[in-house]
Amino acid sequence: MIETVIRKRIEVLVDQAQTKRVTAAIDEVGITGWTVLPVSSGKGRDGRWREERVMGTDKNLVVTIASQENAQQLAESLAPILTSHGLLLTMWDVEVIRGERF
Amino acid sequence: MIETVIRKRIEVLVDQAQTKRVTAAIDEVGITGWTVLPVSSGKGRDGRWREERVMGTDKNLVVTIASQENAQQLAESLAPILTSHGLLLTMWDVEVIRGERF
Amino acid sequence: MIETVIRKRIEVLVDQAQTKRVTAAIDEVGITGWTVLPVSSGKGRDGRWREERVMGTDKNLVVTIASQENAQQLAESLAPILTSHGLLLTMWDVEVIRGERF
Amino acid sequence: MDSVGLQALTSPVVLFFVLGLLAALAKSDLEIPEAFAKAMSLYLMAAIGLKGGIEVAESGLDATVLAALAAGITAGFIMPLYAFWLLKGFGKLDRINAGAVAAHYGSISVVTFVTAVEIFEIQGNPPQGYMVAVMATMESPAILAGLLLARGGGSGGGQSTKELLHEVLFNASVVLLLGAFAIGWIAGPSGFADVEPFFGAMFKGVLCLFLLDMGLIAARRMMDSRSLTWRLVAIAIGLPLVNGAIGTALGVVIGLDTGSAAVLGVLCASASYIAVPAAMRLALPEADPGIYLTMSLSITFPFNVLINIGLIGAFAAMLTGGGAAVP
Amino acid sequence: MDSVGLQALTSPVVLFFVLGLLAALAKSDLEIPEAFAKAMSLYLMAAIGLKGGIEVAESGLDATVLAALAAGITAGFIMPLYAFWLLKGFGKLDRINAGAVAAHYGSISVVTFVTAVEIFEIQGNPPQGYMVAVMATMESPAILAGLLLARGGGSGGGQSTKELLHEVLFNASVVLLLGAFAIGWIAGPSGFADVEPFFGAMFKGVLCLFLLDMGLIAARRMMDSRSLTWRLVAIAIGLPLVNGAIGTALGVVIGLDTGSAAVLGVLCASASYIAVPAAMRLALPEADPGIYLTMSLSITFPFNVLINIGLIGAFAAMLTGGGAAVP
Amino acid sequence: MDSVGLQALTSPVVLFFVLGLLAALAKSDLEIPEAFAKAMSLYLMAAIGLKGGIEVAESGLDATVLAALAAGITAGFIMPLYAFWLLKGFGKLDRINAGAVAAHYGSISVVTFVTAVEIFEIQGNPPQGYMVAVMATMESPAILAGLLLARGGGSGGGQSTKELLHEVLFNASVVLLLGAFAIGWIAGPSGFADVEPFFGAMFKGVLCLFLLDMGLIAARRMMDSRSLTWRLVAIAIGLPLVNGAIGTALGVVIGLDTGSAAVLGVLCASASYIAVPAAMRLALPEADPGIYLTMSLSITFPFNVLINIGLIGAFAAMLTGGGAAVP
Ligand SMILES: Nc1ncnc2c1ncn2[C@@H]1O[C@H](COP(=O)(O)O)[C@@H](O)[C@H]1O
Ligand SMILES: Nc1ncnc2c1ncn2[C@@H]1O[C@H](COP(=O)(O)O)[C@@H](O)[C@H]1O
Ligand SMILES: Nc1ncnc2c1ncn2[C@@H]1O[C@H](COP(=O)(O)O)[C@@H](O)[C@H]1O
Ligand code: NA
Ligand code: NA
Ligand code: NA
Repeated sequence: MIETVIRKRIEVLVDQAQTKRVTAAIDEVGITGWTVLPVSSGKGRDGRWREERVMGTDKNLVVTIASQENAQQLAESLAPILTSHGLLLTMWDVEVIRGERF
Repeated sequence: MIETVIRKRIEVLVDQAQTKRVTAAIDEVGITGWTVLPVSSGKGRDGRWREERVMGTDKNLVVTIASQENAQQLAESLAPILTSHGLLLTMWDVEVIRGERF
Repeated sequence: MIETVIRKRIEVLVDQAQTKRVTAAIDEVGITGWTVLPVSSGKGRDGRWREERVMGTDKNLVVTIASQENAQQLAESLAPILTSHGLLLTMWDVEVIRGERF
Repeated sequence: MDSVGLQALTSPVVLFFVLGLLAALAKSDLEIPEAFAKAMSLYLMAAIGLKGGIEVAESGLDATVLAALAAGITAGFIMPLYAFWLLKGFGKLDRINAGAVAAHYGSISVVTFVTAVEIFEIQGNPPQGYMVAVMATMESPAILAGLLLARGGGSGGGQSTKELLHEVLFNASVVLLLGAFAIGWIAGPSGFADVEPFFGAMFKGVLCLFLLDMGLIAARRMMDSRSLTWRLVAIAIGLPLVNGAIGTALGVVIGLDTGSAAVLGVLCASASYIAVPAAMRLALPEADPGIYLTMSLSITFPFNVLINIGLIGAFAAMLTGGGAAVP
Repeated sequence: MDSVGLQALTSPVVLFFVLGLLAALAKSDLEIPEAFAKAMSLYLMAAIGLKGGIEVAESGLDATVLAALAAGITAGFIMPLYAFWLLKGFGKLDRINAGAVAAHYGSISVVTFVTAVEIFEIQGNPPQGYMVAVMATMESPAILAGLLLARGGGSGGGQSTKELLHEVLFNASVVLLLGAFAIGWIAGPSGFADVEPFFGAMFKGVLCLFLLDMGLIAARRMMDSRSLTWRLVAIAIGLPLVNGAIGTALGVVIGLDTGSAAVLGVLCASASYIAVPAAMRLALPEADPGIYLTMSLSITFPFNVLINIGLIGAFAAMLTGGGAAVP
Repeated sequence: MDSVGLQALTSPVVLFFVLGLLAALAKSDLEIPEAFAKAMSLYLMAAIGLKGGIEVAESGLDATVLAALAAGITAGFIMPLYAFWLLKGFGKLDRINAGAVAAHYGSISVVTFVTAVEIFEIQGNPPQGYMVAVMATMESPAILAGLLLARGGGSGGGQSTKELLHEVLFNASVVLLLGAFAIGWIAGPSGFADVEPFFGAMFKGVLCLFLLDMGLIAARRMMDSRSLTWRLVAIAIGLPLVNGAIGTALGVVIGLDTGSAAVLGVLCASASYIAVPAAMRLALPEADPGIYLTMSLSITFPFNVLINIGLIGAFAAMLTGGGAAVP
């Protein structure tokens, strides 16, 4: 039977234009990698957005797998700008194989 | 150390054409927002689909973060149409910062 | 109150060109379905990739919901190629309605 | 097949479709990005609408046009009725899937229309410009008819009649086709001159790439299919034959020229795979796209493009006595 | 409205924009894929840059060009100042949102520019090719001005001045417009011949589809809006009127011909909705796109295309005594 | 450089590539949507295939064509051998990465081919239409050779030989190039007339935008690179020099005209970055795209476009005594 270990999965919804800032924060904390998924529309307290790629005001979802400590550190480094930059951060525990990589 | 609270993350895979119905259900329950991700292909009991954007029979993934009660309510409001409308709903607990927003 | 059951959600990040191999593994294990999401860029130990659709070296995210046993079997069937094929596999427990379908 | 028929089959438009079919059958990984394919379908509808409007701005409307419109709308309501009966009886589909499929066969396929126009032009029988308006008005009636059949007059799967009518009248294809038609009519030939290189000259080339994609998708869907029975395949070939003949005869009866009558036949023979699937997904989510899309896109569409358009053209020429002008 | 004005409003370019507005208001599900819309916006910028460069390669540069460039840049710095004051006072916006909106109105909209050129050409008053360079240089100054106003001279929301300047000078629109302009200048008319069918002949057709999309997006955003007040709507209409008049007069004063002066007016009147929103998202994430994008895209842009360009053209003709040549 | 060489470098096609490189080096956020870039690459392959087929339909086939095909295929098998040896020895790559890189250099780049044809046409040495067929057949042999080298004759990383051959013969690029070639051949010049505005006239403009994107991607990949050593950079420049000279000489020996011999040289000099990376991702997932893609796309491709094509053209002219016709 295969052995899995527990790591944190963190997903940050972020403006296209601010994506680099989030991935830079991930790099700084020392997490090994990240992956960006496209997002097509949404609604929040600021209202609805959609079809905004031409205007460059669309969003991305940045996903990263990290150890508990790194995840905690990342959350802390992003916390100050969550509200001002309109980020949406969720995290939860996941099982991974080859845990030494994260 | 930053404080996180537990909220529900609900993801609903839904036909492009039925997406409005799911987001309307989210709005009705009183959840603050949602985000739509594109999906490119899939396979289920009804067979495989792919490259169906021209035909308008492709799918979306609707993601929303909500309190436990709101999540429960949403699940109940969608349950009757899950099978007839071919929805796929999963939910799990996630940690969020600024829990008062959800 | 609606009844939910616990299933495994498995997500595999995989090269565009290797996607069929992962979905074939899912089919073989006997899981009922899967869904593919597009991915736009990423960074790992092998460096950064982005804008690689023309070259066919971009990636996909394959998502599947399965019973615990099927999930375990899938993880085991993919484990040998995780490193050689650069897959990233995470899995976690989710609640689903209509659990008999998975 | 005579040399004109052969010439039609060796036009790049048809050959790219065949290339798509063959590439998919050979399991090549050739794939057109979906966003681009969608953009091409919108472009084709805008261009065809514009051109129709301009031709009408030039030629004006007369009683024949009204007769053609009336014939098209009537056919759109009636064809789903016998299709439904056939699909439930011979095809063994349940009420919901029979209604959904009937809606597809009563409605029309823009790309089949366009391909037929190409071919009839090569054969020397160009149809009239107003046939675009006929096509546009034939999109919706069958959607209504099919949904009423599927629901058996019942209240319907959660969708109000108002929502339904909205979808039928304002779905993307109808809005774009009729909107572009109106723009062409208002702007007229002089206004069109500026946009001709894009909407006119480029048209056939874009159609080639689009048909390449449709060939790929149709053949892949065929190979993935689980729900097709030989009965459904027979219907997907028999209905277009019958509807094509009826439509052509109807066109001749109301006094259309050879090309226009043939195009009315093709419209009746064609099954929608863009507007109607989207509408069914919205209004009849319980129906299985594995049935309606596979029948219309993977069987009827190739059958029409490769064989039936040729038959209908010959039938129209026979009925009107106006043989294809061999170039 | 005289027949020339009417002719401008019945050009396919404007009619497709109206179709987009109407389709969205009718809640049709018509939608252009975002990737394709983005590609069209890049195409339009590359084409307009190229053509401007080629015209300058033919006509050369003189003192008038330098005067026009200086006028544009100066306007780009000054317009945000009074816009900011108006937005904070009358508009009741906070400092950050007032600065963000001011940046939009001080900058320019490439598509409004292009539409105006179309219309002025139809009216017989084609502007000079170097106005493309004026347009390109007017994109950035207002971004700088708006950000300084928003931050009140403070250190700014986490972005260093270096990053800021980089964004102002190397944002995608500026690089593509000026880059293509340079290519056009270097390659000259002979080099352009080969790419003319793509960047020249196709241009107006692509513009039609792009404006269809902008009509859809503008109207949908309008309907979704929660943050618009009547005060902001008044500013979104009043500012382009005032800026358009000032810009046109400025153009006449520095000696531009009718068409070029009118285009300077249109540049001043137009509000950015491509380059500046992207820049604000980067440099001023706290500002609300529900305000700045809705004002510039959903109110000012349609107002300019449908009404204000016509007014500005007439004003320029009045000032220069050069009436529109009725064809 | 003489005036013809300069003219080639100031063609919009090359200038847009340079703009892309510069924009990326300046860290501009300019970006072409991937779906559109992919669509452009498919368009370019379809267009080049079509045009080649039509030229062959006009000129027919003879012994020279067969010789050119044989030369191309042979080169495709042999070039990877010494490339592999060089990459393992001097380049210090392991067997797998050396095999993957060797496959890229043995295969060809469609866009380099097209750019070379542009340039040689400007220089008055247009190659023959059948060189498209030579190009298409040169795509696959090196994939086979590279994979065999990488696996050292072993059983391979999980892929059966059947799957492998399928990928080599039916990969998207090969199917589209040869399929469009066949369509052009069947349809001939008369069938082509209708689609010429799209596949012919628009071609160079699309190539401009595509090269803009390739410039952006190549430079960004260069800047992100972690795996490049000076040894690999030396190979990525040295191999195209050597292969280009060998290929050109080979072309002259088998009796090709100046333009066609030069194009054979360019094909040998070019390294694939569309078909082969996709094939390697499938058949050799252990290989690092950070090596093979960066070498072929970020070094060899710009080197070929900006320098080597010019050198090869001059070398071919020297060997055949046929100097470039100065216009
Ligand atoms: N820690 C991580 N979190 C999320 N995605 C990752 C992570 N590490 C790697 N990836 C993704 O997996 C791809 C391959 O990683 P690697 O095999 O480490 O080069 C990267 O390009 C990323 O898209
Ligand atoms: N509860 C939520 N669940 C999922 N996505 C959300 C939620 N709230 C906000 N979002 C997303 O975050 C974006 C910004 O939200 P806001 O800052 O509230 O305007 C929205 O446009 C949505 O895409
Ligand atoms: N077990 C599963 N895991 C992930 N996605 C699934 C699963 N089953 C079905 N799907 C998705 O849901 C769609 C509809 O499924 P079905 O209703 O079973 O035909 C499929 O086409 C897949 O995209
Ligand atoms: Na029909
Ligand atoms: Na302005
Ligand atoms: Na080569």
